Formats: sequence, structure tokens, C-alpha cells
Amino acid sequence: MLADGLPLDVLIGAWVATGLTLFIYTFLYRDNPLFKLGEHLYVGISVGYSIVITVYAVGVKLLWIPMVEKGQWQLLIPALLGLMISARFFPRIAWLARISFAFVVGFGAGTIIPRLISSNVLSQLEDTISPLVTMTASGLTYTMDFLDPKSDINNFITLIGVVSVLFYFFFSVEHRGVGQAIARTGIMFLMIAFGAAFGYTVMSRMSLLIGRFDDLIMFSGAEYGRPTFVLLALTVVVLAYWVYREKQAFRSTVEEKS
Amino acid sequence: MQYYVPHPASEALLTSASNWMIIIGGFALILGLVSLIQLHMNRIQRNVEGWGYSGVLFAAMFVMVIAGILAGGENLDSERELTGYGWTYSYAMVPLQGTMFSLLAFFVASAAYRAFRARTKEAALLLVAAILMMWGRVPLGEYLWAFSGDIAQWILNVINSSVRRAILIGVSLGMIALSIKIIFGIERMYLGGKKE
Amino acid sequence: MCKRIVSFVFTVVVMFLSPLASVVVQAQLQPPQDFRVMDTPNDGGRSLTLGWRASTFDGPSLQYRVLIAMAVEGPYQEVAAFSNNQHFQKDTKSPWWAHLFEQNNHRFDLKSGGQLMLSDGTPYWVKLVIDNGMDSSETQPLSATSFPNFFNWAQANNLLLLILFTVAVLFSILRARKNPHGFLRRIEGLDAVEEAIGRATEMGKPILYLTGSAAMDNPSTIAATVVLSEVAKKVSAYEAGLIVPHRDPIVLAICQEITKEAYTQTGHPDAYKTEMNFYITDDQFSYTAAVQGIMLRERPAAIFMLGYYYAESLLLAETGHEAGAIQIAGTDADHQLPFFFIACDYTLMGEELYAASAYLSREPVMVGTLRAQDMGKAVLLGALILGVAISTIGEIFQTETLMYVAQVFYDFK
Amino acid sequence: MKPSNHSIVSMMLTIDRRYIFVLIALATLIPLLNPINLPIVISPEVRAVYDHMESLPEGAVFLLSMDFDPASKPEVYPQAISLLRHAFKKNMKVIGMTLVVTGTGMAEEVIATVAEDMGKINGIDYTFLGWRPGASAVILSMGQDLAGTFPQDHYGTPIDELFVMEHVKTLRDVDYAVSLAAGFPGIDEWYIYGKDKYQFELGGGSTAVMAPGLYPRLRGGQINGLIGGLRGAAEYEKLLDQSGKAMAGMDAQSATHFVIIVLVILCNVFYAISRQQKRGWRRT
Repeated sequence: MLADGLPLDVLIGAWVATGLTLFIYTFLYRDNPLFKLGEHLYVGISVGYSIVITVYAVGVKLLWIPMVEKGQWQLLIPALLGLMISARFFPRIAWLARISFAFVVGFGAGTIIPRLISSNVLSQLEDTISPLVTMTASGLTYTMDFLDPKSDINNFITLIGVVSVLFYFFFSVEHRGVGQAIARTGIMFLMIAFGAAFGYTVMSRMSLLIGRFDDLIMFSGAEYGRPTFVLLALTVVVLAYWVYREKQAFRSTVEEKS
Repeated sequence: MQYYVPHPASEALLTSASNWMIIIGGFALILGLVSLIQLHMNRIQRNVEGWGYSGVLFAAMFVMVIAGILAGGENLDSERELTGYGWTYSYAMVPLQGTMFSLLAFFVASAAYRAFRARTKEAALLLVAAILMMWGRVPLGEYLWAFSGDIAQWILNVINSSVRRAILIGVSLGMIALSIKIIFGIERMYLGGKKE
Repeated sequence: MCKRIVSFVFTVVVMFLSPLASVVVQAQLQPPQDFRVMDTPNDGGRSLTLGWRASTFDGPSLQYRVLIAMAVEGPYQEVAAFSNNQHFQKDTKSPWWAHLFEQNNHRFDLKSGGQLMLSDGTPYWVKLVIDNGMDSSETQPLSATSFPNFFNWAQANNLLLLILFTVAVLFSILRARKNPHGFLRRIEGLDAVEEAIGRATEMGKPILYLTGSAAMDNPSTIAATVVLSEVAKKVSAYEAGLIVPHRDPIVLAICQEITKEAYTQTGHPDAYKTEMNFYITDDQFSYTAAVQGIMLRERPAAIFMLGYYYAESLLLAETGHEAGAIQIAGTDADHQLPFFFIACDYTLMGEELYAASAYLSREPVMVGTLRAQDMGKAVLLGALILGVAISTIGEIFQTETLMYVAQVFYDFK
Repeated sequence: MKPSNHSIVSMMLTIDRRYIFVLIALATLIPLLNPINLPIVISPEVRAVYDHMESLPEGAVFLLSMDFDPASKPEVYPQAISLLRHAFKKNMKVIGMTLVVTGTGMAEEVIATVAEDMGKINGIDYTFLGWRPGASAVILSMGQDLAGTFPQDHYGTPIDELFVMEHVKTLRDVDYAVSLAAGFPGIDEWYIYGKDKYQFELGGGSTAVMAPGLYPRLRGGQINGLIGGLRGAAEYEKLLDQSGKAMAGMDAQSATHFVIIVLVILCNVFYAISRQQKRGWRRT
């Protein structure tokens, strides 16, 4: 039945991947042991994976080789600071961890401030500050092309959006009169943007599903021995058995009580 | 603060400080690891319902670490064949994580049917924008109504951009304020992870 | 064409034959005026900047060539050549306070790289040659030394804004310490909170309160615990049940503390139960499934979902809706906001969550920070409106002068 | 009439959600099995990335940072394949890396497989640097001194022995960098810590969830183009004229979107009816 040419590891891989995928999908029925098994396997494997990668990337390539082979012993300082983080688990020396944290957080805070002002505040302002009309050789014009983000009409809408939304998140004045009108505009803009985000999120989730189904379809091929069909049937049987057991247990507890 | 100073001495400082940060970042893994081990050891020790799953977790982790050491941390060996470590990654970890998040596709659908109601004018506006977006960003939508693609594009480029820009500015101010508080020692939450 | 070649050959011949001839040529082609050489400001060194006045006769046929030497007498080496209509001061993106030359004058930066290696602290001699294909003319060599600078003046506005904002933050916090009851807009969502609690007590059903999926270092988790304290105070007076399931052990411990304190403060310590706060699990979907179970079993009258959420937001909001509860959400997780907004009765969006917790707790640091952020926003809003007005006027009258004001809020490297 | 109408509405509203699950599964499955290949329209932001890649000369340094984990594989992986194919086709020097630890394996595989397909050699035409912790610190450090961040590639070969890295000392020497992101760390970090100071051209590819948030950067020119989600990947595949998983998935994407649209509309119709009925009862 099996076609030649597929290496054994790919074949087993197909079966394992299909099985695990189906285990997770059983959650759609409800939370159950198969799903829990898949979930814990996943956490365990990914933690194990991360440990190995981290040890090689940092421990071997950034610490061991430079220190031992190139004699850059000053790297002991960050290594020590790193180790001190774990002092947090020993109450008596927990203060050591604070030194490391102060270093990490301090570095983060110091480097991020000017960069945020530059990239998220000033650059964004700069791009919003653009003339609302265009001067051409033939005189003053107003470009109405909605599809060109740089057209005058779109510049104006962008300005209204930025101003009204910034104003909406302004807590030191009451939203009354003109303020209320601006805040209302802000909400309208927010809602449309949220709508866009909503649409895109749905798009994302559907793509993920398509990706998984793609694999399931691929693994339903005869060259893999049709693991999708076989394992689907198996999963349903196991799940049905589990539901039956649960019901039995439930019934017996009810009987005991009565 | 080094940002404003282009002098090589300050650049050198940034070079080594950022390199140190990477090394310290590697050790941060220990934090998460120890909490995870504590949590699940506790479950096993107390024989809480479902402690067996914690055992599964440890077994999976252990197997992965051993496989990783055998493979030298590489997914592909010198002949571009999967190592044991790479195999577990490709055929167990990738499908598991991928599937976990694809579950959401189903939940979005059921929530769309049950909970996404236009209770207020604002919510109605949100839903209309969402429908336009879902319509305009797929081939079928553009095939049925070519203009829908342009509408989606305009919403993204103009309305969405302006709102996101305002939010970006607001959030950045918040982050800058937080960083200032950290530097001046007003905010110490990060040190002990406990509320003062 | 032919004429050109002839004249070129002629020039070359003349130049070789007689030094006298070149004097004649120079009379026709003026050397570049106001030629200056200096260290490039605002950089890390190893770069020189050249400036000179734009010549009166323009065109791509006219070429500039830059020659450099270690000593005044040479030997000179050509390091750059470009046509007359390139490299102006206005091409370099720099603010007016860091301009070296007039906008329409030439500016050229000689940077280390490729063939050219400049070292800091060594004097170099540079001269500029103008060449129209037929004849050429050169400036006197000038000397300059490159060195690294300690401050990038182009970014002075960035630093100035930072200093102003830092002062605003510190000042507002100090002021809030003296008087934490300064004006803050009451957010509509807070009325919804009271209404929800009222309805729960009326119906005699419990309230479910979730603090999100993030750890205690997340600002939204902090805000969620602050609001929990206020909710607990109100609930304690009515003896309605409170259910607070957790995903993080540390958050659990802190919330137990907070809830207990709230009950004690309102004089109902006996109504407090430790089991109100409990730990479920750390796993995202198992936690979600468990909370969904609680929602359907206990049928709470009100559900609060504050703090940071990931993909579970959707599942929680849907089930809560199914359970028929009043749902109030609040998060700064912008990907989840749309889902909360349409599935819940009231949603605190982003910063509103922080504002709500500052409003309720009147904690000086929170109030002060919120105030300082408002100041920052006010300044930026003003700058935005002013900037657009200026640039519109500038566009109508075709002038650049006014833009100098707006440049204070531009980003420069 | 009204009561029966009401009962239908309430029945429809309380329908078991597992029926909806089946509907979504079918909407995905059927178009995947029977594709009709609807035409795909190219958006300007995807074209911008493609055009920039086209404008780069042979031998230009292309850095691809694959900052996504397996959870986002279906969306971003096809983007990585297309970009790598394009870069290799143009004989660029390709540098692969990742900021997300669990994505290391995928990043390693995709670059190795595409390179093998196109007959490219590790170390000469491309390299894979691997992963480093710290996100923003990694980008900063690469901007200062790349060999300090990655003294060796993922396979332990010293960086200075790699032909492909010969003239690449810092991020300033990179001609075009693209971050394929699924969250944090991602395109934002590459701009704030990278391009802001080191001035290389930056493009982006992201999951659809991330994409709307990146439009302010796109409009401000902070990123020169954006490939958003599976749809963006499909557009890129079409530009390259090489159909892959993304184009194949577009019909299913269409179908599921329309199912959701119908569900949302139905939900609101029933909601409106039930609200009107309640009002009507109140009146009587």
C-alpha cells in the first residue's frame, strides 16, 4: 500500500503531525484528555527546544568560545549578572537579582526614550504636517483622489483622525460642547479602525486554519498511508469512549447520592 | 541617553552594553523555566487531578533537550537531513502550535454568529467597517464588486493610519513616562515584581 | 560636437605647452566662491564637510572635482566628481539650527569609506576644481581636521522635548502627591461598573472578575487590580458573591491581599473568603475552558474582564454573552479591543483603563503620570495644528521660511 | 404568528456552536480540494517591496529576519519562501536570522530548502545566523558590530570566514532588510532600534493581525512596503509568477470570509427581530 521513495522519518512524521493536529481539534468538541495531552506535549517540547537553542546561541557561541578561545574574559561580568537573576528564587540573596534587573531595565529605559521620541512621536507628527492644498503652476488646487494617501483630501482626513483620537484620550478636560463633538468624531474614527483590525484578525485566523487543513489534506495522500483518515477515525473512537466513561461516572455518582 | 552623542567612545559603550544585554537575556530563560518546573513539580507531588499531564510535559522537555544535545542544536545536519531534534520540531512542535491557534478560526465564526451585535451606533459602524474589510481583501469580494478593494485600501491607508498614528503617539508618551519614572526611581515594580 | 573636441584638444595642448595659457583660461572660468572646509558637525568623526557658493552658470556639463592631500603641496588625489546641479545644503535633511550654509549653496560631505580613509586628528588639505570640459579652475587648498563630536545638534529638539516632558512628569507627580484630587474626567465606563454591581446585588447573583493573562509587571494588570479593589469594596457592602479566577500565582497572591483589605475597609471582614480568589492553571486554553465552565455554571450577573488578554478574549466574551451577564471589559491589548467592543456592554479602551484606575485610586504616581501625558498630548496637538496651518500658508505663498517653526517637531538624524 | 416567529429566532440564536464549526471546516476544505483560482489584485504596498527588490543590483546584501513562530507559519512562511526565491533569483547575498527562539527551526529550514532548490551554496550565496535573545538589544548590537552579535553562523563557522559576509560589518552595510513578523519583536523594533539610526532600507511582512498597526509607518516612509498576511503572500507569489501555498489558499480565504460575513449579518438580523418583538410585547 505504501508508495516507495518516502523516507521512514517523513512517514512517521506525517502520522505524528496528523495525530497531534487532530488531538488539538478535539477541543472544538470540548476540553478533554486528548487535548490536554497535546497541550502539555507542546509546552514541554517548546520549552525543551528553547533551552537547547539558548544554550548554544548564548552559552556556547557568545560566552564559551569568545572567553576560552579568544580570551575575552570581561564577558564574565554579563554572565554573572545573568546568573544573579536566578537569585530571585532564594529569598536571602534575592537582592542580588535586583542589581541585574536594574541594569536590564535601566538600559532598556535609557535606550528607548530618545528612539521613541524620534520614531513614534516626531516622525509621525512630521508626516501628518503637510499642506491641505496644493499649489501648481496653474494656481491653487485641491486634490480629491481618495486612493492616493498623499492627496489633499486624505491629508485632511488624516489630520482630523489624529487630532480627534488624541483628544478622545485626553482626561484633563470634560468632553462638553466643541470637545464633545471632537471626541465623538474620535470615536467614529476609532470604530472604523477597529473594524479594519477586526477584519484583518479574522483574515489571519482563517489563514491559519487554511494552513493546517492544507497539511491534513497533504497527509491524507496514499503515499503517506492516509494517516488523516485513519487517525480521524481513531480519535473519534477514543473521544466517544471518553464521553461514554464520563457519562457512566456521572451516572454512578448520581446513583450513589440517591 | 547615548543617542545624542555620536562620539566613538559612546558608540563603543553602546556596542558592549548591547552585547551584554544579549547575554543576560539568555539567562532570563532560567526565570520562566524555574517557575514552570516549580508549578508542575508541585502538581505531581500533590497528586492533583491531571498530574500525569505534568509528567508528560517533563518527559517531552527532557527528550527534547537530549535530542538537542545530540544534534548540537541544529535542525539540519551537514547533509541537510533532519536531525532527531529537527524532526520533533517539524512534526510535533510546529503542528501543535499551529493547530492551537487555528482553533481560533472556529471561535471567531461562532462568536460572529452569537455575540457580534450592533448594540450601539458605534458597534454598528465597527461591524460595517469589518464587513467591508473582509469583503474587500479577498479575491471573491473584489471579483463580485471591484470597488470594494479600493474601499478597503482607503480605510486602511487613511482612517486606520490616522487612528493608529494617534494611538502610537499616545502609547509612546506612556512608555516614555514609564521609562522616566524608572530612571528616577519612582517606579520600582519591576524590581521585586510585587506591588509596593 | 566636432567643435568641442577640437577645442578640448586645443585646451589640453595649450595647457601643456604654456603656463601662460592657463591664466587666460582662468579669466573665463571663475573658481568656486566662498569655499570652506571643516569637520562635519554632529557626527562620530572621520568625515569632512565642504561648502561653497553655487556658481552663476549652471548645468550638468559643468563638473566639480574634489582633490585631497596630506600636505599643502600635494600630491593631490581626486576623491569625488559630480555635476554642478548636485549636492546642495538643502539636499541634506537637517534643521535650520544645524544648517552650515545657505540653502542654495553647495555642500558636500567627504566620508571615510571605500578608497578614502580619513583619520581623526590629522589635518588634510582639500581643494575644489571646477571644470566645464574645456577648461578648469581651482580654489586655493584649505586645511581641515576631522574629529568626533560630543553632541548631535540636529537632534537637539528631541532632547529638548525629552527634558520638557521629564519635567512635566516629575512636576505632575509632585503636585499629585500634594493634592491627588485634581480634576480628571469621569469615564462613562465607571458608571457602567456601578450599574453592573447594582444589578448583580439585585439579582443575588455573583460577580465574576478576571484580571487578565499578563503578570504583575504589566501596567494593565496593575490597573485591573486597582479596579478590583474598588469593585470588592462595593460588593462587600451588598454581600454579593465575588469570583476571581487566576492564571498567575503572584497576581493571585496580590489580589487576595487587595480583596481582604477592601472587605476590611468597608467593615465586612467576616464576609471575606479566601476562596474568592483562586488559581486555575497557566495554560491558555485550559484556563479559558475552565472559566467558560464557571460562566455557564454560576451564571454570574456581571463579568469584568480587565487587564491584558490574548486570543482568549473572544472565547470569554462569547461565553459571557451566552451566560446573559452584563459584561465590562477593559484592555490595552489593541488586537483584542474590537472583539471586546462588540461582544461586551461596555469597554474601556487602552488608556481609559489606566485613567479609570487613576480616577478610582487617586494614587499620586498614577494621577501625575496621566496628567503629564495629557500635557504632552496638548503640546503635540498644538504643534500639529500649528504645523499644518503653517505648511498650508507656506504652500499657498510658495515660501519655505515659515517651515522653520514646524521643524522643531520634525525628526532629524 | 409572532410567537412561532420568535421561537424560530430564539432557536436560531441558541443553535449549538458546533454546527458553525462544521460550516467553517467545510468552507475551508471544499475550496482547498476544488480550487477555482480567482484572480488576485496586487496592492501598492506589496508591489513596493517587489519593486524595491527588483531595483537592487546583483550582489546587494539582503537581510531577512524571520521573526515568527510556528503559530503564524501558514501566513508568514509563504512570504519567506517568495522573498528568498526573489533574492536568490537576483543573485543577492542573503543573510537569514531570527529574533524568535521557537522560529529558529523554521527559519533554518526555509532558507536551506529554497537555497538548495535554486542551487545556492551556504557561506557563499547565503548564510543563516540563527537566533539571539534580547530582541532590541540584538538589533542595536548588530548595528554597532555584527560580528560581536554573531561571531559564528548557526552552524559554528566564524563570520569572518564567510564570503557572503565579507563586506558586512554592521547593519549600515545592509542594502535591504525585511522583517517577517508575527508580533513582538518585529517590524517596530527593526525600525526603532535599527533603521532609525543605522539607515538601511527596511521592508516588512507580517501576519494580517499585525498589518493594520503598521500603516502609520508605511505612510511615513519608515518601512517602504508591507506584505500583509496570506493575502500579501499570494500577491507576492503572483508578482513572482510562481504559485505556491498562498495563492492556493486564497479561494478558501474568500469562502471563509463570506461565511463570516453572512454569520454576522444573520446574527444582527435575528437580534433586530428579537428586539422588535420584545418592544412589541411591551406595548401590548
